Amino acid sequence: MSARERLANARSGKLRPAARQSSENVALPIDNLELTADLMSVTPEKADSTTQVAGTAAHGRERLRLDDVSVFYGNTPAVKNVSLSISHGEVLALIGPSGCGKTTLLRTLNRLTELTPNASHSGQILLDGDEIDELVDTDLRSRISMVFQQPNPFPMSIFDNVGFALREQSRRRPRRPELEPLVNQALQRAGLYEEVRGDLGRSALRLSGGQQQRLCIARAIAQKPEILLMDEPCSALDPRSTAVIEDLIGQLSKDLTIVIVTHNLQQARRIADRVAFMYLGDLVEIGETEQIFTAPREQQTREYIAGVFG
Amino acid sequence: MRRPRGIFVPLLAVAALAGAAPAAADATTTLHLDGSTAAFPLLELLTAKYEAVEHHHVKFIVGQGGSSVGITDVANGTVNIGDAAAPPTSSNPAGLYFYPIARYFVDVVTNPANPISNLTTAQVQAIFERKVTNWSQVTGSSLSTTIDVESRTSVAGVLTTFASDFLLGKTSLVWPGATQWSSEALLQKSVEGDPNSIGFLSDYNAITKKLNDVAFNGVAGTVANVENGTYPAVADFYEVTKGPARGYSASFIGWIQSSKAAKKIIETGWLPLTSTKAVSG
Amino acid sequence: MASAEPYSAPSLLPPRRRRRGRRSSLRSWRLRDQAVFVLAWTVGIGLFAVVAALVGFFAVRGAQYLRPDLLVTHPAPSVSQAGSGGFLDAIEGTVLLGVIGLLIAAPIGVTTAVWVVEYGRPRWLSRIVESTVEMIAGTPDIVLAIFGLALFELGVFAPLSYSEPGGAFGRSFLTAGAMMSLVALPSVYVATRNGLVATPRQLREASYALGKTRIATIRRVVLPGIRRDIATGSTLGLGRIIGDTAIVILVLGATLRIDTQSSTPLLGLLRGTGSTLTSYIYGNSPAGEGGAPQKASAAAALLLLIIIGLNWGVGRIGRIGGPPLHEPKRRLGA
Amino acid sequence: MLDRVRRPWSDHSAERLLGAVACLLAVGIILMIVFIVRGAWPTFSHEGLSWLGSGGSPDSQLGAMAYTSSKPPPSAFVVHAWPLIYGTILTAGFAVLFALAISLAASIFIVDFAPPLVRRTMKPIIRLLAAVPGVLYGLVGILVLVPLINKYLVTESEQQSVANVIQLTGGGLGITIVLVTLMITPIMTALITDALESVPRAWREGAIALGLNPLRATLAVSLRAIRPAIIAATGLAAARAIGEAIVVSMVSGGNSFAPNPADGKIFFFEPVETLGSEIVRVAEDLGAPAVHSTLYAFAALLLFSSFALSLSAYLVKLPLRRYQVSS
Repeated sequence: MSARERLANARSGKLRPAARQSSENVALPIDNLELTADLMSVTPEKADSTTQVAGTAAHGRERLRLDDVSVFYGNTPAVKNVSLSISHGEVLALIGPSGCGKTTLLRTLNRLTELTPNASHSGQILLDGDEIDELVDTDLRSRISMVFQQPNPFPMSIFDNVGFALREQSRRRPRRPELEPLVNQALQRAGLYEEVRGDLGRSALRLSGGQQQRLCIARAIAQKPEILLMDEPCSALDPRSTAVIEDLIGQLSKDLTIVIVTHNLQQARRIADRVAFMYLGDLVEIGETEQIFTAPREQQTREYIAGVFG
Repeated sequence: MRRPRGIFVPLLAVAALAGAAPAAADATTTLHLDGSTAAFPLLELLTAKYEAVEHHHVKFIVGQGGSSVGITDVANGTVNIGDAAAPPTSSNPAGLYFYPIARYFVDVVTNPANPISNLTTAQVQAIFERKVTNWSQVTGSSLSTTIDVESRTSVAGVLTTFASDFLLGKTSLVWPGATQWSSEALLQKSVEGDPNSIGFLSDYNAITKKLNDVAFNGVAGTVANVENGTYPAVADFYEVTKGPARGYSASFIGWIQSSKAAKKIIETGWLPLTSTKAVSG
Repeated sequence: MASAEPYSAPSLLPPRRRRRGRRSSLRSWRLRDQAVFVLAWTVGIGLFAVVAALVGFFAVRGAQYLRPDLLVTHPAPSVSQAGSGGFLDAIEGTVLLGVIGLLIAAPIGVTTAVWVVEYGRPRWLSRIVESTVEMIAGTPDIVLAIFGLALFELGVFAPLSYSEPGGAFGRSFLTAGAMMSLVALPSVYVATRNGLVATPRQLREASYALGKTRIATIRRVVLPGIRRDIATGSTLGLGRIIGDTAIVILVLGATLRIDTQSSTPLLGLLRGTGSTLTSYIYGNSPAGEGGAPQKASAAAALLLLIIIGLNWGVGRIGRIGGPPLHEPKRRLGA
Repeated sequence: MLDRVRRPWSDHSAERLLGAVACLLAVGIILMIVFIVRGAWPTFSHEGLSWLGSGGSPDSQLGAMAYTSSKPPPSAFVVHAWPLIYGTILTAGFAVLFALAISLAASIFIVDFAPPLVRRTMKPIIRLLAAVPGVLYGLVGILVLVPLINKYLVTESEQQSVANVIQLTGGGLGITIVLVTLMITPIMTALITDALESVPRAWREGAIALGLNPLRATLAVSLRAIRPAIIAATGLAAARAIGEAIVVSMVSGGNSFAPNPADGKIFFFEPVETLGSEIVRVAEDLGAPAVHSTLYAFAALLLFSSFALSLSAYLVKLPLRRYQVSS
């Protein structure tokens, strides 16, 4: 069973409500965790009330919507007037040659670009209809979590890594017994549990590259985000680890919206529901994966896919 | 390949300094002195004058390592003359000759805010032995605060001199809880900044600073009273040589003890000698 | 439909007012975090205040008492402050001692760093050498001074100062400089080592590929590439030499003037004694016999000025010449 | 190329020569130990280790020594240095504790919060503070701070309450701690800032991407990662703190008293001396053989303590190099 087929299964209506429910049932035993409240407050009506824009997928309700978004470093635009919309439970791949603004766009979605002193953006980014600039940054980022290109486990134990966000975000530091089930669950979802369960106290830096990246995924999903951003998560990994992670993405998309930046066209084709092609900061084309790869509308997309440039 | 130029700039500086260094005339003898910091200002004046008198045929190097260092150095033979602010003690190496060169005397001082004019022997002893702790117990003081006793580290020459006539000659009588300063100036600063304090300074330091000089048993600490022998607590500065002074050292010491020029310098802050008898340690 | 606008308006400009996204409020933080946050800002401002007070204090004193003629006048023995001259000799002594200390410390520091980083075999020995530098860095200067005095009074070292039949005087620019080199050495070593570690491997490999030996590569390629690090470390070391008091008083003799030892121009000076700005300040402040507190304040202002200048220099060194070989990582604590 | 003409320096001999220079340092350290221990030997041989104990005032004991003969009997070497050792631990301990808190806060401020302009000014300022000669602090201390403390902080009733034991004149434990803290804080701040800056960006960014506020990200990840560097900086600063002599001798109150914590607030106004400051204060009497030996024993104790501190600092930060974090 290919990742693609698994993905199709995962999307076939039946599974999703169950998955959704499961994520709500695991109420965090942590008081005062804003995250829990946010999860509960998401109302489908609100999302449905927004109008459809170009590039909306047929399935799922709209979660994230970009209207005319441009991102600048100083006066130089890195992303130009991008509008698109991302629906619940889909995997959207951003492809394009180096320096086309994919990563910048991704980092804008959870406001990580704010860490760059001279970065700014215009246009609107709405998460379930709320302008993300109006949301508290820490809340936003725990709802829209991120996995980076280079695995970046913290210099601490595996357990502490996965429990990190849960532990550090709440105002009261949860105890280990409270965290344990959540950490184990996250490790299971990230497919790492079997490999490390004997020794969660081991330093995360001792893991292999592929394991480290899965640990980072476990860390990112431990706090039950709604959207997962992945910035070329496999580019630093060998093919075997890449395959494992691609499988994992398929599994995760059951109850997560995933936006993934990738350099690897075949990877995008394997795992994505929809693909957006960016070039020099412009969103050239967005569409269903098969359509982009088999019948691209734009000349540039066709040439990029054919390997004329890139 | 160009070398890092920055590192070689210092070399140039050395060369420049070497050139600027005073080129000594030929046939010069150098006398090395080291020792008492208290005597240092006087020795600097005397040596400078002597160099001029001798038309720069004698040159001096005067260090200020402290009395004991000077004595050790002269005993080891690493300097020609040691400077000491106190007479020889039993801890000094044998075979040293102490030549007195000038006298100084010690004043008891208080802060100007506590203008006591006179203290008796009994009062000074009571204060420095901590038998009284409050100024209200001291007649002549309008304060009613705790007394701060400012003393010196144990073998300061000035402390020895102070104790000789105020404390039955025993420095050990000073209350151990007193503040023990390692220099006259630190003590002077402390008395200057603290209205409740009492201390003692060599007159050279006491007169130049704005402190209250206390008379002792009705006798004020003045040069006149020292000259007429009514004021106690007078002591000598010494030049120390290994064995009897010889050669250039002898002529220098002789010049200090007898010449008018030296006497003139001594009178700017100290007292000329009454006796030039050497003491051997 | 699926196509976005492929070619946007020709002149796309950033928003005029940068939007600041909503941040988590301080109140939502843990109590401890709130405290740390407040502390961080307080300390940041507090440090400014301390420096401002210190510089201000000595600037006022300097403006009151620092006169240009003090810089070019020899100190003179005098009972009165007015007659005590300037501190030319102290300035010369500071410069001379700094230069001697650095001339000893820089080659040894650089050599040691090169050996530890580039060779470092056997490993235990290089560990010992490294920890030795750490120990030197932590040794109190008063202990160094006492050691210097005990060492250089040995007859063997007589040529460094001068000797009488009983032994060596032990106090001279050379002996004090030797002790001062220990004060500066850790700075030079650390800066050089950091530079060496940061030098990219490709650079060395390129040189090996041209048939150069390892030592030739180090001398002709690596060391020139990190000369800025060496210069920075040396300047920091110089700052530490200039600021030291204990060694000057015990091992340089702290004589009022520079006293040359013989008529031989350079050697006589190096074997002679003298003072530096720090010992001048110490000697004329209450801690010494306090001859001339106003002159001490003036010298203190000058010393602070020199230290500020050196720091400014350290900042500049990194920017001289072309682009650096490795990412210019400006370390504070070299 | 002129190099070609000269016989190339062989790698082997170069390695040996460089190694020899490097080992020279180790030899120097051994020499230092030998000389200082040799000077201290009479005290060790006559007193054993009992001179580390308590009993009486070191000031008086050293004073008595100065009057013993030039060939002192073993009984002349009696000293009980505990008040000085206690004073050293007390001042250095408090100073390191305060300096640690301040330098952590300052480093976090500089690296993570200060606006770029402020950050650019802060760094030279820290370096400047680290380079300020101690004697300048001492000068400000004795001229300005000690009289202020005496005037405004020490009350008459407090002075009277201990009048038979010790006198409070402004100088003492408190001001000493403040000045020593001031002297070691910049060094620690510089080292910790370096370490903090070399923490991989990915760690902090990763933590922020998980929804932590910037301060929490620093505390939870960066500070944790540089813990060894913090310990090492603390060790080095502690070595400096125990050895600080001149400044302490100027403001510490001029009496080798052992401050009593039970005295409450007065504790910080009670005079104190450290091993280093006592050396400075008594250095004038170095000529008396018993004093000479005792001061060398103090120096030996200082030397070994500072070695132990800097050595453990070195060992603690060794593993750090694995992460390429500054050492």
